[in-house]
Amino acid sequence: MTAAQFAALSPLVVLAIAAVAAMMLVPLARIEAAQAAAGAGLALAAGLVLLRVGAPAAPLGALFTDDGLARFGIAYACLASLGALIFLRTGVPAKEAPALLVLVALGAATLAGAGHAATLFLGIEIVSLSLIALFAFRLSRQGLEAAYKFLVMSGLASSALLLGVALIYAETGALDFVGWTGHGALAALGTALLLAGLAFKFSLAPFHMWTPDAFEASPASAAALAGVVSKAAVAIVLLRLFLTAHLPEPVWSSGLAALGAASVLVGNLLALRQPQLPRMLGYSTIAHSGYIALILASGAPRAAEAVLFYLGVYAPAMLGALCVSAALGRAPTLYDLHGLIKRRPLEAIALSLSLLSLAGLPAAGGFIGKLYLLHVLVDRGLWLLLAIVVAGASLGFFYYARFFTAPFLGQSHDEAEPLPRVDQGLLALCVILIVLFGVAPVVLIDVVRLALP
Amino acid sequence: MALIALILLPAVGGLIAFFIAGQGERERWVAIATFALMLVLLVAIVAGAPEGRWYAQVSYPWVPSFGISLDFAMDGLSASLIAISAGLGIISVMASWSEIRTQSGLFHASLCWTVAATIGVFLSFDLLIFAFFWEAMLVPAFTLIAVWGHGDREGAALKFLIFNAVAGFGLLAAAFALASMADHMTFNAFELAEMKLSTSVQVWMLLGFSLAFLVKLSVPPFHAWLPEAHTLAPTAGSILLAGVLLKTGAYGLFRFAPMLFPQGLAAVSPYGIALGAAGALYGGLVACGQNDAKRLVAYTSIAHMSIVLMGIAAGVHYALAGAAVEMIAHSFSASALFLLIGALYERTHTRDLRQLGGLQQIAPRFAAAFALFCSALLALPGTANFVGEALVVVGIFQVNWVFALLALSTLIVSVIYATRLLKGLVFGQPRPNAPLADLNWREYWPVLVMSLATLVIGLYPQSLLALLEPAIKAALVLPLP
Amino acid sequence: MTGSDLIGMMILAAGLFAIGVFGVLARRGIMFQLIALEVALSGPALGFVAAGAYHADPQGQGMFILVLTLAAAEVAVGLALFLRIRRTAGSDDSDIISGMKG
Amino acid sequence: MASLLPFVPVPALIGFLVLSLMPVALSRTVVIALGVGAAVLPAILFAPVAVSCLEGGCVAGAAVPILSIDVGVFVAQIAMSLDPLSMVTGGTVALVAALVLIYSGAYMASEPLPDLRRYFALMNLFLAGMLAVVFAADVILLFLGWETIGLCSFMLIAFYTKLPKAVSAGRKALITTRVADAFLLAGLMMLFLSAGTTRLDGMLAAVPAMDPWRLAPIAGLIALGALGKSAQFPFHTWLPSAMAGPTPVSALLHSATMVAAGVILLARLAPLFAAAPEISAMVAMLGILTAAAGALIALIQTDVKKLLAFSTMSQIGFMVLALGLGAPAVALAHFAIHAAFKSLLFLSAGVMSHASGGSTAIEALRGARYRQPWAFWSFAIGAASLAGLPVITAGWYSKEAVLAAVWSSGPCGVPLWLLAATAAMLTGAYAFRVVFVAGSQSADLAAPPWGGAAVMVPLGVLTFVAVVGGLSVGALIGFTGGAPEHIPLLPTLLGAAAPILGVVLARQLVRHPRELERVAHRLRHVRAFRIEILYYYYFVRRFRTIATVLGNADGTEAAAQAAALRRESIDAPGLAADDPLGRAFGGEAAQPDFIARATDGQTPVVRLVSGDPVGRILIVVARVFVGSFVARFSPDQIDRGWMGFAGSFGHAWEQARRLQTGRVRDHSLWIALGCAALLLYAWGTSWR
Repeated sequence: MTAAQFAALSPLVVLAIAAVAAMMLVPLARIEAAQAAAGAGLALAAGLVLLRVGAPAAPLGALFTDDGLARFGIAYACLASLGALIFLRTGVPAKEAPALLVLVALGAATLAGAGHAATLFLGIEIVSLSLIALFAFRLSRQGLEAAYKFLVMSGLASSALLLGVALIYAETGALDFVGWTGHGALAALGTALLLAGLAFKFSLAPFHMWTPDAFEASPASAAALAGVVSKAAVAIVLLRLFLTAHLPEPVWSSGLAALGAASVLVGNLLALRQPQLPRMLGYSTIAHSGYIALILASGAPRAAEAVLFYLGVYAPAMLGALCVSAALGRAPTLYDLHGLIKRRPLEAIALSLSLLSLAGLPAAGGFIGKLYLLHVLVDRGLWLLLAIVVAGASLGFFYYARFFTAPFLGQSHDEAEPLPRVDQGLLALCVILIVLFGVAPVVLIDVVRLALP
Repeated sequence: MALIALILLPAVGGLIAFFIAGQGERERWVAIATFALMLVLLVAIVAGAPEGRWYAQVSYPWVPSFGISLDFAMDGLSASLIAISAGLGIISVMASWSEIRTQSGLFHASLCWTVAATIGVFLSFDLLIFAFFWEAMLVPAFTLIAVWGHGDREGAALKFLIFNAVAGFGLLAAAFALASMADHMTFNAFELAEMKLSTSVQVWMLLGFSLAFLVKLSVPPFHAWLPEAHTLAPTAGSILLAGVLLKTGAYGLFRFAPMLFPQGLAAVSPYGIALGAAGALYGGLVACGQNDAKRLVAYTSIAHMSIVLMGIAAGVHYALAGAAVEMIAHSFSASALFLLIGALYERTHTRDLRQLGGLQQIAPRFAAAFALFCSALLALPGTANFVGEALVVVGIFQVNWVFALLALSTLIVSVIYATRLLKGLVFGQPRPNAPLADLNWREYWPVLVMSLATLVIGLYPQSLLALLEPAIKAALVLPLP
Repeated sequence: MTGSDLIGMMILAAGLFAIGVFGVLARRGIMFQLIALEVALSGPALGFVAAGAYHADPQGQGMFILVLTLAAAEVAVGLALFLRIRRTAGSDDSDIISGMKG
Repeated sequence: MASLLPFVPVPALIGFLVLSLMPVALSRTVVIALGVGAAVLPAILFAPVAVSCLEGGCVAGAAVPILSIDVGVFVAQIAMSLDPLSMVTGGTVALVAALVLIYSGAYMASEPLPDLRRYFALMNLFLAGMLAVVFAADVILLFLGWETIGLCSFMLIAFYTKLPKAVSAGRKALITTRVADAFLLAGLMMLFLSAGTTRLDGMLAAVPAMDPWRLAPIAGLIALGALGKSAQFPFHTWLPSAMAGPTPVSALLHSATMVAAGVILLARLAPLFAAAPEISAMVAMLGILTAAAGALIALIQTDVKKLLAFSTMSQIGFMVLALGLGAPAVALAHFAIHAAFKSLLFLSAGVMSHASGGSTAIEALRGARYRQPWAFWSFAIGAASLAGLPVITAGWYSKEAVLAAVWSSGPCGVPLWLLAATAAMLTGAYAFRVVFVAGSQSADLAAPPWGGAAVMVPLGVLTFVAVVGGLSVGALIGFTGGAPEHIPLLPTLLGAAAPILGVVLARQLVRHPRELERVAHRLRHVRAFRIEILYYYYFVRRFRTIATVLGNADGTEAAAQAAALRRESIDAPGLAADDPLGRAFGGEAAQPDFIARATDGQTPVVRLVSGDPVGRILIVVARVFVGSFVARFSPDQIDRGWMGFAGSFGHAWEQARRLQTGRVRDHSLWIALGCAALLLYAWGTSWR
């Protein structure tokens, strides 16, 4: 274990220790101590990764690759999980939430660096199991229902993924991504199943059924983890497969294109008249996964940069929206949002800006994200997909408009207690990030350029 | 640098108005000061302008990897449109002095931000920045309608937002397709203009671009958002919508269609003229059947904007000059009518032509103002509208006299709805024991300024035509004179 | 281990996977659905062993063990959920717990 | 003094600006003084210009440029023409306008101050516009003036804004003339495009070079435009209802000057029409048709102003006939003389009706000879001049010139002459019918003597012109470039006999009114007329409902409400109100006789014929077009289309939402289907 190898793995080690510490602290001390330990662990891991930016890649064998993409993935997972930790409501009997949250971050970090089937499967299972526990975290009827459904469906998806990997393994004789080059029938079938398994985690249609229930029933931070952290990790795995593995081209690109197009249409259509904010956000994550899948499916030279940029812009918007949703109580509807600007100006502006960014309107990061998406599609001349994206964005524009205009209209109704200081800090950070990426996208583009080879 | 200041000034003005919105009229005066300052800055730029077409030009790289740069330029056409936007800004603040009571800080901020975004549209020559301001213009305009409108204002505002934003996505996609066809990716309109594209590609690109412009120009069948948006918006909202926002569609078509796709426009020109003529006739006929005064004026805007489309699609020099003059004339006549109907609504709380009437006896100033602007509606010679429409019709006579006769028929339909409006409001018996205060100073002076402008341009169009000449020459497509 | 044997084993693995999926779809009992999940997961496990044997590569068996352990972990969480759902929903029928629609 | 010409209309324009825009309040006398002064000043300014022109200063085609507008591609030059034609017409307009304004100073004195101020402002604006039309040497100034007088006529007809009938009459006038203006604009534009310049003389110079197939549409369109303004046949419906305006307005606008604007334009563009013979023939036909029809309808009018309106229409028919036959000078001469005696008739009729309580029915004028001797005798002399009694009246000389032109205008001259002569005879008849009624005895003689210098002076001057003016007809024709026709003795004698015959016929009609009633009664039972009534009754009733529905676009319940309103015979607002037929079909309380209810008690023949049947049919046809066509547009179908399209997404969401059943097994089914689809696709592609 040379010093470089240890430094490369140190973020994962730190996360593991933090998870164990958070679990140990629960019976011994109050919940806040566990939350602090989790936060410290996440922050330390993120710090360690950021220190190694630009350092040469340490040779870690096939299981884990330590390149720029992995570092971007780990840093992204840690920071997003830290954000989710902030608006984690801890007033519930079960106190293991912070520990589970760190475990999800750990799983996402392993996925980010995964270069071998084993680490891929390990990472997916860690994320899935922790998410199941987090969905059932409130022990409410709906929470248990969402957790159970997620369990059954992720079990099926994982077995499909494994069968796919087994078939590719049978064809190519290799389990690490680099070795996966084969054009036989087995490889094609294996790729299809692999794609199905990953598409489930990525909540692409028709594997998207779990997302709306998870967003509605589970606490907002669990939804944030599922919607942002795990989605980003899977996106990075897809990107790595796209960059390194040479799986049969037709299955891979047109499969992803079909799934992406389906999820853009389904996600936007089903969110059209949703009265509830979290459920609407659930459907919009499906749509955004669709957009990212389309970027990957296009296979344009700048697709990788586009994916990372889109993820970078997507995180603050989704975290901001979910934090406001958490602040407004169990499952806020359009009715609760009326007149929010008068009672809670910061939440109203944060929610509106996040939804503006998700909708892709100018003056918000999402606009440049959509820019990349259009550029990639136009570059490869995929006119049909372009039409679908424009149609999806237009549909999407309707339901986002309903929600981001609600706070300014009508009279406010109830008096909810003010948001704790740290949550307001997070919202302010999200607002600043959204506007920064909207007005000066060069900042994020350079970060993304750094991460890519 | 002055051009960027021209955009930032209303933006910052809006912010100041938003934050100092307390009791009293502070934020109203801030808004008026902002618009006045803009006019002064504009005059300074035009006065100090070097020889040649462009009064000022500036370019800053924004996202070099995509070839997006903030390049703004101002010539005669954009200068006059910006002057109108600032002027209408002042007039809308004065018009809503007593009408807007709740959240007046946010109201004046949205006014300033709408004007800021439209000026961004009038100045930007980078297609993406153009699309950026095109979409940014919608959000403050939306709040103007949604928060301070009447009746089902949310529905109308949402309809406005969705129509224009979806068209905006079309514009974005078309801009992208065009930019990526250049060898090194760039959005600069001048560089893209040099690109030699085949006619069929140009036609497709033109359709992508003109979708957004036609929706904003509200030419039937894309006009469905305009009647509700104009009728249910507050007075200031209607003035800005009619006077400024409609012009961005016309400006976009006038500037970019001939510059980027000359052959495409020539190929599509007959269909454009036909669409314009049909739209003008449709708008006029529907206006004849309306009973709500504001809705009637909204449909007349649709008819006038279709005439502008005809002018631009014809592509000959007369028609383009006519289209440009008609754009500016319509700003004056539509805004003045909305101001007057809004003032009438404030006093009588009804816009129904069957209940109003008899202004002749009780409010002579109202009657005189309505008479002048109704005659502008029916394009009476001596008003700027006639100069615009006559030049467009002469231009179209050169291209195809069948369409010209169709265009003339809109002149006849315009008489019917103009006299209907006049009969409903000015003539007839006033309602018994309903005292009506005549125009106060806040409403009298803007109407006077606008009527003077209409008459001056009407009687001596030379003043405006000289200003617009370079922009018209640049937009010439067909080899005809 | 010839190519045709490999194909045969792979077909068997796929068969097991199919049975597992069908089990989840056909039966409404939560306990039975968990059992079906186990059968579904055993399919790929067999596939890994067969592929490893065909390529004479120990990694196959390594993956087999990994699959088994994680399947066990999953079932453990599943059973815990099963107990909790039976107490709150009062029945072990998976169709009853479908509160969230649309 | 030619440079003075552009300043002639300026005082009238200043009068308008001061009276309408000056925010300061003016007293009654100041308003009247300002209004009348601003109208008289142009006549005074015009005198020196006319004198210099008479000394040979003006030759055809001379022009005084005012300003030029550079429209990028070419320079448009606005100028006023200084040729005999504009001298004659300008002089007439200025003189008649000055006199009518002086008269209205007294006539309108009883109006409230704001209305009075508006009246004088609009009359001055009209005078400025009319002078612009008359003097214009280029198309832009011509059309500017043309539309201004159109707008002023709308505003002045609707001067009594409280009367819905006046407002709708004004509106009808504006819409009809506006339709004609559109044709005129089209014609002028095509002429401009082919000639390349906006100057009239430049255009006329380019006419010979143009090929005939392009020239015909241009001439046709311009002719239609001009005839519309002059209330000739297809566009004549607005003139009778335009009598709803005050009498001085009818005197100045709708008899002397505005309606003749079309004639002046056709005279100025005479070379263009000379080059298009078939269009001139059409114009001539329309002219003679209007002349004859107008005279016939005027014969049975019961209202003196309507009678004079139809008489104006028929006299202008004569002028148009002369123009069509290629004798512009004769037409202009007739215009000048006609302006004088027709305004005299209107003004004196105004005085007589003013004395008899303001009603303009002919019966009310009975006995005016003893109440208002001065007004009655001026009316009689005007009527004589209108009828064209030989030698002693000016009307005879100008009408004789027209008949001579008709007689010697080529092959079909003689039949045309016969028709024109009968029209002249009928003119004599209707003119003198009023004179005899007004001259007969009547009971109440105690009307207050009304008038004063402001009334007497104009009447005196006009009477003088109406009698002595004849001598100048020959000079006028020569001056404006026409050659006096020498026709054989017989047609001149017959021409002279026609008006005398008309007077005898008028005597008969007045002495035995009952014959007319008896003839009418016998006709009533004739099957032909009965169907007419049924068709008319049904036809109009159905479209009144459409008109009320159109009036309020909110659909059915508004129509029902409007119908209910009408049942209590309150006038439903919207288009239904401005029905020129009056509320004949208001459906008052029980009317015993079915036909009587249909025709408001008067005998059908008189009722039908007296109301200018052609006009009514045109109105109903227009109503049908507007009603059925526009009604289809009012709820804006495209807007409904878009809302339907948006609604469809709502339904799509409804269906898609049902897929999300919430049961684990259904969700897992979707996963299985997804895997199956991907596998199938992969297996398919792996074959390649």
